[in-house]
Amino acid sequence: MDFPGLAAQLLNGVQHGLLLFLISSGLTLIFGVMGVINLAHGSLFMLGAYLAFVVTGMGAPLWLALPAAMLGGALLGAVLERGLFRRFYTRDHLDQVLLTFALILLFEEARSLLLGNDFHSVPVPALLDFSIPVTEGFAYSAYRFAVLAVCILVAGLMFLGLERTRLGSAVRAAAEKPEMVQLLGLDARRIHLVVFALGTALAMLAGALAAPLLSVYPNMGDGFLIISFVVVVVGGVGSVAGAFWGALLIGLVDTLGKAYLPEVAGLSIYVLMAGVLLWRPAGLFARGA
Amino acid sequence: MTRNSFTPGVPRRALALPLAGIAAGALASPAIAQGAPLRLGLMLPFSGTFASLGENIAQAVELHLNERGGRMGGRPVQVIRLDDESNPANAVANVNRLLGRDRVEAVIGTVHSGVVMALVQASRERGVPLIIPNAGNAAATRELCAPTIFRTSFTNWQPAYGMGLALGRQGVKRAAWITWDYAAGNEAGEGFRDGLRASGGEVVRELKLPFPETNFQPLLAQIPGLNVEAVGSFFAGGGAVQFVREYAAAGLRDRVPLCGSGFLTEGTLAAQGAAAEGIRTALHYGDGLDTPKNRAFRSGFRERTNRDADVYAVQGYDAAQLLGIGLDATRGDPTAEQPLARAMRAARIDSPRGAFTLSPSHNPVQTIYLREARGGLNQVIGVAAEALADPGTGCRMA
Amino acid sequence: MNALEAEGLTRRFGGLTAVADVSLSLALGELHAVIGPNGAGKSTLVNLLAGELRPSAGRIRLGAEDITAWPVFRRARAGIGRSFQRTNLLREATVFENARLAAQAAVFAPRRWLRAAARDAEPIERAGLALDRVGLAARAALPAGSLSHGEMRLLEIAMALATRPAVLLLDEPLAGLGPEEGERVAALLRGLARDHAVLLVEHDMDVVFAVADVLTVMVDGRVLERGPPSAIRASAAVRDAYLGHAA
Amino acid sequence: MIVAGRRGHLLMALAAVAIACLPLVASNYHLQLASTALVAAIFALSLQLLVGAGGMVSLGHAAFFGIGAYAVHLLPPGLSVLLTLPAAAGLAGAAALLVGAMALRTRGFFFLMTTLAFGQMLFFVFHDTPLGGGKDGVFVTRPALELLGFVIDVPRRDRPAMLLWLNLGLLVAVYALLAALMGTLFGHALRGIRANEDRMRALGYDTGRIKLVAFVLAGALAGIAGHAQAMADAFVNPEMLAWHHGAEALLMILLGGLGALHGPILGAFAFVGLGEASTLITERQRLVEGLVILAVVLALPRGLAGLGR
Repeated sequence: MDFPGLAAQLLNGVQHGLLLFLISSGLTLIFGVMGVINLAHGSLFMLGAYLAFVVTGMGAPLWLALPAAMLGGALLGAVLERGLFRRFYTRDHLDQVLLTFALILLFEEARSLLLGNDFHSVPVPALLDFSIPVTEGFAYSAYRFAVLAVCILVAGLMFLGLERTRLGSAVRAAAEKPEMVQLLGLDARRIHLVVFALGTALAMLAGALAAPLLSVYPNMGDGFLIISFVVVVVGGVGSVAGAFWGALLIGLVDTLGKAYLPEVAGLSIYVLMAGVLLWRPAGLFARGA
Repeated sequence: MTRNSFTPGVPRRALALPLAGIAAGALASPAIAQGAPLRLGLMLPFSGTFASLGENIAQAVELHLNERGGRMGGRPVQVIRLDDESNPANAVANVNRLLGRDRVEAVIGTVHSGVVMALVQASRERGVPLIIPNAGNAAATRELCAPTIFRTSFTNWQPAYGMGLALGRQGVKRAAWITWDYAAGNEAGEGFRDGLRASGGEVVRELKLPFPETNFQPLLAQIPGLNVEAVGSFFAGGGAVQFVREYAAAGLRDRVPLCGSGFLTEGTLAAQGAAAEGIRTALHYGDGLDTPKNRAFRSGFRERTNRDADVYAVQGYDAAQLLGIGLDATRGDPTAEQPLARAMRAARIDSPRGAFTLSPSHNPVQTIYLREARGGLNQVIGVAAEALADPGTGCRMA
Repeated sequence: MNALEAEGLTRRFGGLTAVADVSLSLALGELHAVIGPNGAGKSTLVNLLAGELRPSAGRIRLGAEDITAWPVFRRARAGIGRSFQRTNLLREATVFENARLAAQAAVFAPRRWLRAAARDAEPIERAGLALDRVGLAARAALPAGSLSHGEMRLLEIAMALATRPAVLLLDEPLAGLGPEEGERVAALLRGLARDHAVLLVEHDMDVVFAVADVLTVMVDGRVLERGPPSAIRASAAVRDAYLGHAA
Repeated sequence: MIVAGRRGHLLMALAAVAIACLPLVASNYHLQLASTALVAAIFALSLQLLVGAGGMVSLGHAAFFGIGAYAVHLLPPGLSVLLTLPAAAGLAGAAALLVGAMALRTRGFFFLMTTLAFGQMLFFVFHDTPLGGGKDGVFVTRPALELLGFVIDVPRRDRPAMLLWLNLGLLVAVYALLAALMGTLFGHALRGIRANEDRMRALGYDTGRIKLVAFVLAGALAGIAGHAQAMADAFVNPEMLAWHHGAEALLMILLGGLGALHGPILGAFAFVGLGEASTLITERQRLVEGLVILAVVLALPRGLAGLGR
């Protein structure tokens, strides 16, 4: 194993993991606070990516797409929460699963109607359209470094917000022990709205960020949905810190597996998940486990 | 051969149930009365990722039909389209629809190599003539070949073989191969290796990632350490766009030239932009083929659709030509299996790509061109392999 | 011989010690009540004995067997029946079905899994007896969710009884009952103690002092005092720590 | 979960007789369609054992269906169906044992995520490794239809009728098995777990073991459905294992009504019928499917079975 190659692979793994964190943190918060699994979370990622495609397609720079994805995501999340999810918190699991499954189908269909089914590439912003050599003979695109930076920034802001603000600590309390909300006399409806909007915004931001790296294509969210589930199971439900470390771990295992053990790479993260379930069924980073 | 039997190869007492009178004869042989329209099924993707391919194939089929006055073997042809969405999960159901509900007598289809398997099976079991206008999975004209199955496109092996051959002739001794880990990618990899070996080179490493992932970084990061003179690849569509761009962004383009099966740059050059400039690929068609047949075909297609023809349209056009030859020989009877197959097998197709014949396993024996991406076109710059046939390994016609 | 015996039971939650070094024994024919202010660790103690929680230290014996590491269901099968502080029923099933499920648990060995439930007379009979004993026989066909609060508490006890336990752990069976219903349950408790070893956690002091043979007073997770009702009533320490501000 | 009473069973027997008589009137195409619905019904019934009876919403159930189908590919060709069918059920059941042993360490939505992930893992095994024969799927040789030493050989044009009867027989058998199971002590315990697992444990039920047995049985029955599909198509492909396929079975359960054992059968026929009808109107299958689900979860939470009440 050559060392410079390993350095590049580690960089890949961290970058992949941080992107996973943006997606799975929303998933784990929504699940922790409301007890709902949103199967359409991957489709929101897909919507974010297509939003970046549309924005850049109109000639606007990509960095405009990022706030647009955040705002659009927050709005969409709020609408979904108010219009649909709110009625389903107390319903049977089966109903919730099928509701969000239906959303996947409808989001995909809307995407197909409005934007077609083609694979589209999204240009890297001109400012970042150059490569930085990281090892002898291998360069890393500046945009990938920018994605790394944005992910770290967002993760930092999230931790600050959760630790330092009143609303943040209420959300944290709600995610760890949903019954705390009532005990503390918090406004559950408001917390639900905020959490759902935030989770949706993060998923769409991740999509917009990833669009130049992955291109946009139908059903692109499906793979990310499942890998996010693995992150949440490994990290522990309801814990943002768990999602962070879980995402980094999965990103690294997945990337290094593909590079060095390609025959079994597809299975590596599932084997990891099985191991975690046997060893610590509540997740590696769950509190009180 | 075991088709048409519910119990293949079990040498016990057979008990034939007298069901014939009970089951309604849904598939009774069609009336071939002269003049009754021939129901031709076009099972193609008209929605989904490959919709534009399906549409071009269908348009080209109809273009040729028009040239023939809408008749084959003396019978008017009624075209029945069925959208398979390139969704293998629904493939069997869609084939049943086309053959059972719509009762088509011959099929041209399809693009997706998974969906085509259901058509291949139906053709083997029910004897319906099938012409494959795109899907390049080798099996259809190797171990699963059948007298009623023909192909007017390629096997994945063919273009990649041409590319490998051309690369070795340029003096490349060591090359890597990078692809999605699925049948098409692996069959192309086999062709690339065979071609390169035939001209004195060697594939030293195969890099693969699961289909259809686009996280190429873990693979690209390994290339500098391999000490190769060229990288061959098989990607198509959006994956090809992303791959070519990342290859350039990783700083590899100027150090290790990228080449591949023609689909790497087919229909994707606009999206790939400067990153694709200079990439060499091999395919059975290309831009700048200046033959009368090609000129006529392209202008006819443009007139009909307002679009430029592409390799898919050529394949569709030739599928219609081939079926026409077969039906002319049987005076419009698609159930005359033997004469139909004989006539099609012996045909010489005057294709826009250059004339071709069919191999014993019913796959084109064709010229593979070497092309270079220049200014948004896949300019033909030479011939990679002349009259190349797929090995047809494992094909035993019943 | 003591039916259930706990020795040095301790349970910590992070920095908090909910139960500290509690020893306790239950004997057949004896009703042992545990009292103490809110947060004294009574429910934690019940959960430790039933197996819902694992002790941080200490041992539990059922008869001659050490059951400290046994899971809930194994203890239940071995003869520990319990009722819950918060009513915990199969609300959509009928009263009878609730009791029958409890009775079936006792005969539910893998080789009998495929027995047709309708033909298994013994659990049906035992479910009927249990309902009779708590006085719910007339309500047998109603959905459990439609019972009054008091009746649900009685059903809780009936279910515990139907499993044919030697030991009964009853966590606040009178919680939320009116005086009349409370009297009914108190009478039932006295009867139960004749053929079971009963641990009773209860807030209603009048009932506790009326029915208990032995009382354990817990404060802050520790045993403060233990003895017959008369001795507890007379204890100055108990009065200071507990009865004082309860009164 | 309700098992239909005597009148319900009579109605279902009449329906079964009606389906058995279909070959007298329907075209082969419609016989194939009915067969599809029968196989879907077996699959949905097997999932109902988990969802309706045990309260375990699994999103990975299609994996066991797919393994049952792929068993036909993995076994040497030409074997009797009397061998391949139990083998398919056994393989699927064994896979369910492995997945269940892990996934059942979790509950509720956690369980759902874990089954989805493990199901997807099995999907990848058949999609990306040589074991499955590639993402495009593979042809299989149909197992020999052999009963009591006789090989039943039917001409191709009568095969749809034969398969229809075969699948009908399987469905009737699976339904009867589950109906009987619901009346056993095991069935009662399973229903108790769905209603209140904690309580059941406190009563002395080893709920983990009961759920695992149900999970394995459901997996084996899904394997039987998969085998039937492979038998009908003579073709297997990895999409059979995809989680969308499992979600469709959940939809059938919801369509038919969660509360009754016969619900999934109604649901499967409704699903296949709706799918077929919608192809006549629009190419956009996903739109139709999505809207149907929305309509059902918003307006008909008790499914079609709830309409009559």
